[in-house]
Amino acid sequence: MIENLELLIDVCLLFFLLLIVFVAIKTTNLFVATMLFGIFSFVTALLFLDLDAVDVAFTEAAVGAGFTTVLMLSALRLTGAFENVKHRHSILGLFIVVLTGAALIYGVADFPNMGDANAPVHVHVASEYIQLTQEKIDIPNVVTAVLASFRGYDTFGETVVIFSAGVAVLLLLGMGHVEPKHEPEKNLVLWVVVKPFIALILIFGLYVQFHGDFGAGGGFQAGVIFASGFILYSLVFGESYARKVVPSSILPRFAALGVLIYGLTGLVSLLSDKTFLDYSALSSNPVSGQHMGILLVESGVGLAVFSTVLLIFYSFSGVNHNE
Amino acid sequence: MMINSMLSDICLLLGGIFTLTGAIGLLRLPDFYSRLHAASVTESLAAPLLIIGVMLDTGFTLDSAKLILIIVVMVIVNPTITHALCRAAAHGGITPKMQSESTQKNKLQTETEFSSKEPK
Amino acid sequence: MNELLGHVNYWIVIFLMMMGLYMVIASSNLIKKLIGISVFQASVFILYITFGKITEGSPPIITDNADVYSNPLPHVLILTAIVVGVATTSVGLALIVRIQEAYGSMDEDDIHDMNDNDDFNIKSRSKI
Amino acid sequence: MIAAAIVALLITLALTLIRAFLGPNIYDQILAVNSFGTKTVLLIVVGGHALGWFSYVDIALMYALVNFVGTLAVMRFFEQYKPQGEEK
Repeated sequence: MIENLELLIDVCLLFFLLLIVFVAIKTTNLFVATMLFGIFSFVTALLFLDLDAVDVAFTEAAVGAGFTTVLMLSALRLTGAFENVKHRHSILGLFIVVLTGAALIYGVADFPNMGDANAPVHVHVASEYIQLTQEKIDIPNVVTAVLASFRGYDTFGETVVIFSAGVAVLLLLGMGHVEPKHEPEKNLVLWVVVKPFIALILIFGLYVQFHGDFGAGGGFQAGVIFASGFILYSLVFGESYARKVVPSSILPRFAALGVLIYGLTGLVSLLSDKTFLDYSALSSNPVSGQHMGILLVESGVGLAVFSTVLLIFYSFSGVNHNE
Repeated sequence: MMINSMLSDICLLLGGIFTLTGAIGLLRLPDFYSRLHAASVTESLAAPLLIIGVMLDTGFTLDSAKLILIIVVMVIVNPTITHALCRAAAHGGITPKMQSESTQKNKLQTETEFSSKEPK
Repeated sequence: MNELLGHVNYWIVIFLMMMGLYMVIASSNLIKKLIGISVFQASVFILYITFGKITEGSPPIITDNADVYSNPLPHVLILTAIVVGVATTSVGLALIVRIQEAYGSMDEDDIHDMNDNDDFNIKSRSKI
Repeated sequence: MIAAAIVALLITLALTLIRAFLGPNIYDQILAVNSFGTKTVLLIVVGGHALGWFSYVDIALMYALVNFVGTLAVMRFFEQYKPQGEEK
């Protein structure tokens, strides 16, 4: 019964995705295409939840549905053109796409069935990760353990990638300045309603940050949620007020500080004769050392992601980059 | 315990019916403002019913507190969004169907539209 | 029947992927191309997560009342890939904004036309 | 009964999606998109309870908040875009 329901939800959501993308291809209005991409992310996140990937669903909902939509909309405002997009019907393109698709479907025929417990993916390292997490790290969330400890080097690289994306956007667009005509209209109802919600979002962000060891969550998600609290403030009260709350000059420093916290945690273990990012060096008890290391590293990631996301939002909300 | 699960079933059933009604209204009603009404049926009636149905079934845990928080968020957020959207539409020059012409002619118009405009 | 249901996820993911690819090829607007790339990316994410799923398994969070867990490794890879994906998307959007400022258009065909036209080249260079 | 509620929610999602595609003007589409988000939250709560998804309540709460931020962003940028379009 439960498996049938899971499968029903899975297939329905996949068909929704196909429909959404089909309409997004057809539409000539970029605004509509962006909104449809927002729902696309929502449905994808729901699908991840249905496929048992709780943490991924969390990330996709916060990052894909929340931040990407806001980002694309502010880019559309900067470019100022969103209607009557030309669409060319490319026969050659269609031919290539159909050919590639047919080849891929032919290749997929050999794949093991979905949910098969004996598939090659599951017989290798996966069970080791689950066992070692219980033995060496002793936190319930295996994803956080693998992310921050077993594959900590990998995650360090990804944090640096995010940081450099922030730097690249800053180089391309700069912070700009806020033009008065871009300020939002006064809307008393929104002002009153939004204020408590900002507090709620910020507290929820902290909860996600520090609850990541036990349930779904972690630094990546928490950073984006925390930033979306400030983004909400700036959407309702205006960018110039938001820049008074969090000055744009401190954001690059915070982002660098986040990456630095991550790197220094690794350096400490290197100095005490262990390998880079081996957290058991942080305390006399290896298990509590792991706990401490994961906490430090996750806060570094959270800080870096928060400041980079807000930095990118500020860059896209300013105008006049040429001068 | 028995009563709890029965109540939960009733809440879930009612919630399901109201969501469906709201969605059919969203699809079939003739103009933007009436569709706004249909959408708010789901958001302020069906949502609490469904969540209360789930709450009754789980019993009182920490999750119940979060579920109450979700109800509060939804009950505050959705009317706000509806208000802001309605205001934006009014500023954007969307007029309700009934005001545009004389009432009688309009009645006929909407009726014909209802019969001719089948959802695809 | 079992074979069909076991593979339906893969097929739909491939359809999605190809629709994203077609969007990149067929639309000349740069923002729509970027949306196409994101759709392509999302379909790869779904494929990975589908690999990690085990029927009757529970999410990889250790609890007392579960003994089969889904594979945590694809989850870790995709979690970071999503955040990196949004970072690269933002760089792409920033590039599009600059292109729009320099050329006054986000349409690929228009930009090619302008590049072929010498007058514009001189004007735009002096502007930048 | 909970299975019936899930099926009802899935049908609702499909109907809302059709309105989002058809919507004669942009406001209808914004309304449908926001409504879709709300129904997703409901599906997470009901489905999470029925299928035993882990910590579904946290995710549902976050969806509700993200949906709010997203819809506000859509309306804000759409309202501001309009006067520029009329100038042209």
